[in-house]
Amino acid sequence: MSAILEIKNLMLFYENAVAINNINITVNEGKIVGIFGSNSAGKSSLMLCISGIILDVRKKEVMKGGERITVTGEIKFRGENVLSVEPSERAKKGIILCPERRLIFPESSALENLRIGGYLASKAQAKKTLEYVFTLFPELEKLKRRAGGFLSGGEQQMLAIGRALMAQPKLLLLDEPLLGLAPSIEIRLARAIKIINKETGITIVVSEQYARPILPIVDYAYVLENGGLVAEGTGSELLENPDVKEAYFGM
Amino acid sequence: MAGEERRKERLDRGIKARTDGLYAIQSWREVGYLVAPRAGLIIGLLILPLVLPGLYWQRVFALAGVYALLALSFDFLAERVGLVCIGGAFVIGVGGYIAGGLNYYFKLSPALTIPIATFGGALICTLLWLPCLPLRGIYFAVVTFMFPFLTQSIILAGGLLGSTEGLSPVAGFPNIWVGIYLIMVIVLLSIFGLRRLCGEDIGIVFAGVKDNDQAVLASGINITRVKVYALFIATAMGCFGGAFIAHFSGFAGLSLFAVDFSIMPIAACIMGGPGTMAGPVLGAFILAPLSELLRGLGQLRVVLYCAVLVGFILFKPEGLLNWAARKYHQFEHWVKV
Amino acid sequence: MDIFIYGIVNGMTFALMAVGFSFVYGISRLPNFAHGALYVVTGFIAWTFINSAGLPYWLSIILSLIIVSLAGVAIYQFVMIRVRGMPISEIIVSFAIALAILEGLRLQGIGGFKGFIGPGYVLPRFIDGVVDTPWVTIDLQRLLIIAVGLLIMGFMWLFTHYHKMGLGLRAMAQHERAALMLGINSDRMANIALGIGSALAGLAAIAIMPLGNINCESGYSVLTNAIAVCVIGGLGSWGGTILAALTLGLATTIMSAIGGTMWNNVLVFGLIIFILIVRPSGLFGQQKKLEERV
Amino acid sequence: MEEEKEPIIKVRNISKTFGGVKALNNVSFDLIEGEVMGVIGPNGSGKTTLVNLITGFVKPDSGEVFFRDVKLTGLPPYKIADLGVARTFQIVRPYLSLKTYKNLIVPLWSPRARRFAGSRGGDRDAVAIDLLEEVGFERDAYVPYKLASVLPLGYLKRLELARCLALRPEVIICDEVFSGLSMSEIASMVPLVENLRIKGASIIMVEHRLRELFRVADKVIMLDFGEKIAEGEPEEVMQDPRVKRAYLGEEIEL
Repeated sequence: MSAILEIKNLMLFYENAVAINNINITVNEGKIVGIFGSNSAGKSSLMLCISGIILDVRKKEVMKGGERITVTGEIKFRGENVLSVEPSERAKKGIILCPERRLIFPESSALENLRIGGYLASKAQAKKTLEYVFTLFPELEKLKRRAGGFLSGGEQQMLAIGRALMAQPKLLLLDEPLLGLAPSIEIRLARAIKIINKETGITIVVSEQYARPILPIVDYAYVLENGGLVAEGTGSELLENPDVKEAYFGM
Repeated sequence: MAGEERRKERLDRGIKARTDGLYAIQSWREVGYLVAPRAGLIIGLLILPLVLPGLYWQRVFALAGVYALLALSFDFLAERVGLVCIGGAFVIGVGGYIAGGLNYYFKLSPALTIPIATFGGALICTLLWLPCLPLRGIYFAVVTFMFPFLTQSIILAGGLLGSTEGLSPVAGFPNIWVGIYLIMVIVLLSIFGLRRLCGEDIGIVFAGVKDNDQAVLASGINITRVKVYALFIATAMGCFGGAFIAHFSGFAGLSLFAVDFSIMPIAACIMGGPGTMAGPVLGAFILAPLSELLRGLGQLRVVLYCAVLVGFILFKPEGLLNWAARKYHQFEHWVKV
Repeated sequence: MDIFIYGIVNGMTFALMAVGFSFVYGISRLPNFAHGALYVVTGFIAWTFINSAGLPYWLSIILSLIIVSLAGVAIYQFVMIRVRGMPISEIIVSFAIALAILEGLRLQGIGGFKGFIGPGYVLPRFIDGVVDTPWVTIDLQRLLIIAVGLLIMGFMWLFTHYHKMGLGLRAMAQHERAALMLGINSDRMANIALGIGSALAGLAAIAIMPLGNINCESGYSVLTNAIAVCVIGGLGSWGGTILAALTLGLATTIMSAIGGTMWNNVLVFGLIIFILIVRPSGLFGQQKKLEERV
Repeated sequence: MEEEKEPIIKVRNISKTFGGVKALNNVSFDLIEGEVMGVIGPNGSGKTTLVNLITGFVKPDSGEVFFRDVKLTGLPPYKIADLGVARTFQIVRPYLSLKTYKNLIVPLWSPRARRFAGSRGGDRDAVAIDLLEEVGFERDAYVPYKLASVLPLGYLKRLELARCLALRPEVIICDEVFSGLSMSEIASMVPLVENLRIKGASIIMVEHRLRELFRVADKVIMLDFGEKIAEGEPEEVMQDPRVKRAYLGEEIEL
């Protein structure tokens, strides 16, 4: 099957420090790809580059006279290099990022969060996806009226994923969805991600630090260390690799 | 691969071994390298009044000193403590009226009224602004901006302090040199005093309040009390400026509440270089003479300040001083990726 | 009894002044000090169209509204866009723009532009004539203000809660980067927000200015009143804005009947500070409770 | 516990609702002096609200909290911290613009730290460096001089702990100190908590990672949807069926 996303020698500099060092990643259509790595391995920076938010970060840094951010290399989305395309344009093309720490809208109600997610979708699409989200996460339907700020960690994460789905993604980027959640919710969300991929065929890239609950649902995975790729392979291949197993899977 | 991609890289010039603030000096040349900019500032400020032609420019110079004090106090509050206070005119007014009032009604000499006005005025301003301290961002700015208009209308409505025509004559300084050098010394003292203060532990607490006040709260420190200290220091400098103007111009009237005193210091601070103490002073000594040249245009002066302000915030947010310091310490060259 | 009626009318004038500012700051979190300035600018432009250019009343109003909303868009596109992230700079820049416009208009005959000082310049009324109700005689213009006020409020409520643009604005206000991730182009949104906000300021000017003359002081007082209404009513809640406007209107009418108009400003001020200390997020705002929760 | 030790923190049926949500419902428990008590529970069970209530960041709707028969409810956060009840934040709150050791100057400047400083009060920088070593910064010497904004999460969590220690607290409340850390970072944090205990501080630990918590905690209480549904020794609480269902979902992981 064709590769929906190809990243060729991507480099990212914060002033003189290298955040991402010559990364090459390919993601095939309809697959779930995992990106594992410890805290400052560059996972979030990579997600920011793919989604284009890094351009917004750079714009703000330039205005503040802060550090100089430089991004070089190539990010091909369905054959088109989107390295310098505005984040909101990339979202129109179907690259939707579900950010680290969820960043849901605290003052809007859960329903309004979802309707904001459907900003790009047509009325029919929005209606259909909304029903799908409520079947996927029944709790959200009960919490419709409640303001986003009052939801618990797990509920906010479900809302964030639901909101991302409402934007009709073709490539869904999940940045550390299971951060700081209780074990039971980790399992529940991992299963939900698998269901989304199976039922809607959306390609999903999940970045996670503590990889154990995500590993079973991933088709292919990359391991990042200090901005560089140190290992890649299918879930089972990575399990054999001894040092990767200890560092990321906490066996 | 697309054409050879190049990146601008900043490398240190001059002293090699240097971490922010701590300089490993190996030779006299480097000592000179470091001292030169600071000495230049001090000597420059002290010599300039002697060089200035004619009485008119010396008065302009003294006024610039007052603006420098105001710019310094705005920079200290905004960049170090996180309080955007656009009420320069109010502080000047309070200081000026106290000094003028004491002198006019009780015939106290400037040597007495200025200290009283400085600390008394600072006390009054801090107490009046105390209830506004918990306000956030734009609300604090708006409230402080409106205070001068408020007191102006109270004075006019109540007919207090010789309402419209103000109080005059107010005793001046023995001679002009005393006035000029008084303000110069105070400005210099303030620059190095504030810089020293911000290095001290209390300065770190100020930075903490600006950075993340919840964390300061959790460390057992009463934030409002810390903000009161900062406000007292800043308003003391402002009130001194007001008292100085009252005595220097021999008149304490509603002109003390002019909008210039609110907007000019901010323009000077942004132009000179927010965050550094010397930057706003530099800005004030550039803008004040410039605005005197445009005295004839009346209100256009305010428009000028606003234009300078907007221009610098948009195109050179770090300000002249930071830009010059950076050029002085570093040089940039293109490097291949 | 007529104090009550005048209080309501005064309340609606406050509401009209505040709706533009509340839309820009309340919904989209863009501090727009220049609101008062745009209000005054509309007055001048409309006056020049009617008197100097001799255009018919309708045409000049529409033209001046268009010009003002373009000015609002220009303010964002060329100035505010560069200081988006930094709160301190944002406040200073919009404050500087407001001052530049207001002080600029005070000039006496500089170059071709004739300054408008003095009472002679009055905008013609939208409708002349008076209707006397059983209690008090009210001129039609004031009734018009109430009608326009309610109309705008209703339109704004629908717009922000149901129209896609309204959702985009609410998203951009709460978390600009999260909105960007969902395909909402925040800069275009902000342009639209400022454009509409400025047009509302203009509309307020067209309706309210005929009651008095065109002067610069009204720029500052409109700004203070608008901020007072937003602060007391709570950010982003239309119900709060109307209620706050009415209470302020009543309070100032009673105040001016007793103490004299001089003390109005002091009263408006006292209310702002009092409300902010007692309920920092205003009567209907939720920010405080949310802050506690997070 | 030979003789009955005096409870240092008494929480008496506190409850709090946020916008129609019952965050805490009539919760009571005691923390005995010198004891480490774990607070566990799924997301949204009110753990962080409990911490905010004890430390005064949030006012309860009803109920009271006592610290050695001093009523804490109603006091502002800085007064409670001044009494000796210090807390870390679930989402770390360092002063990003300051260097790491300068971050500790703020708590060392507080009235409480000054009372305890005594002779060495003058040189706060030295005290700050010692505190950093106490929480395990000593391995690489140049870290204290780096800006807080470049520190990885593991170090920032330790900085939070150091911020509490600067006040020489009698009670430390850790709000999910282990969450978001890698395995190796957690392994190195556990001894820190242990030697805090040895030094006699009483600790309330709100946590998800049960395995590490049970190695440290003497007593555990379990919150679910704002109510206390279990209390006792760690092993005892784990057997309680309600805890298993509410907390671990279907499969039992432990």
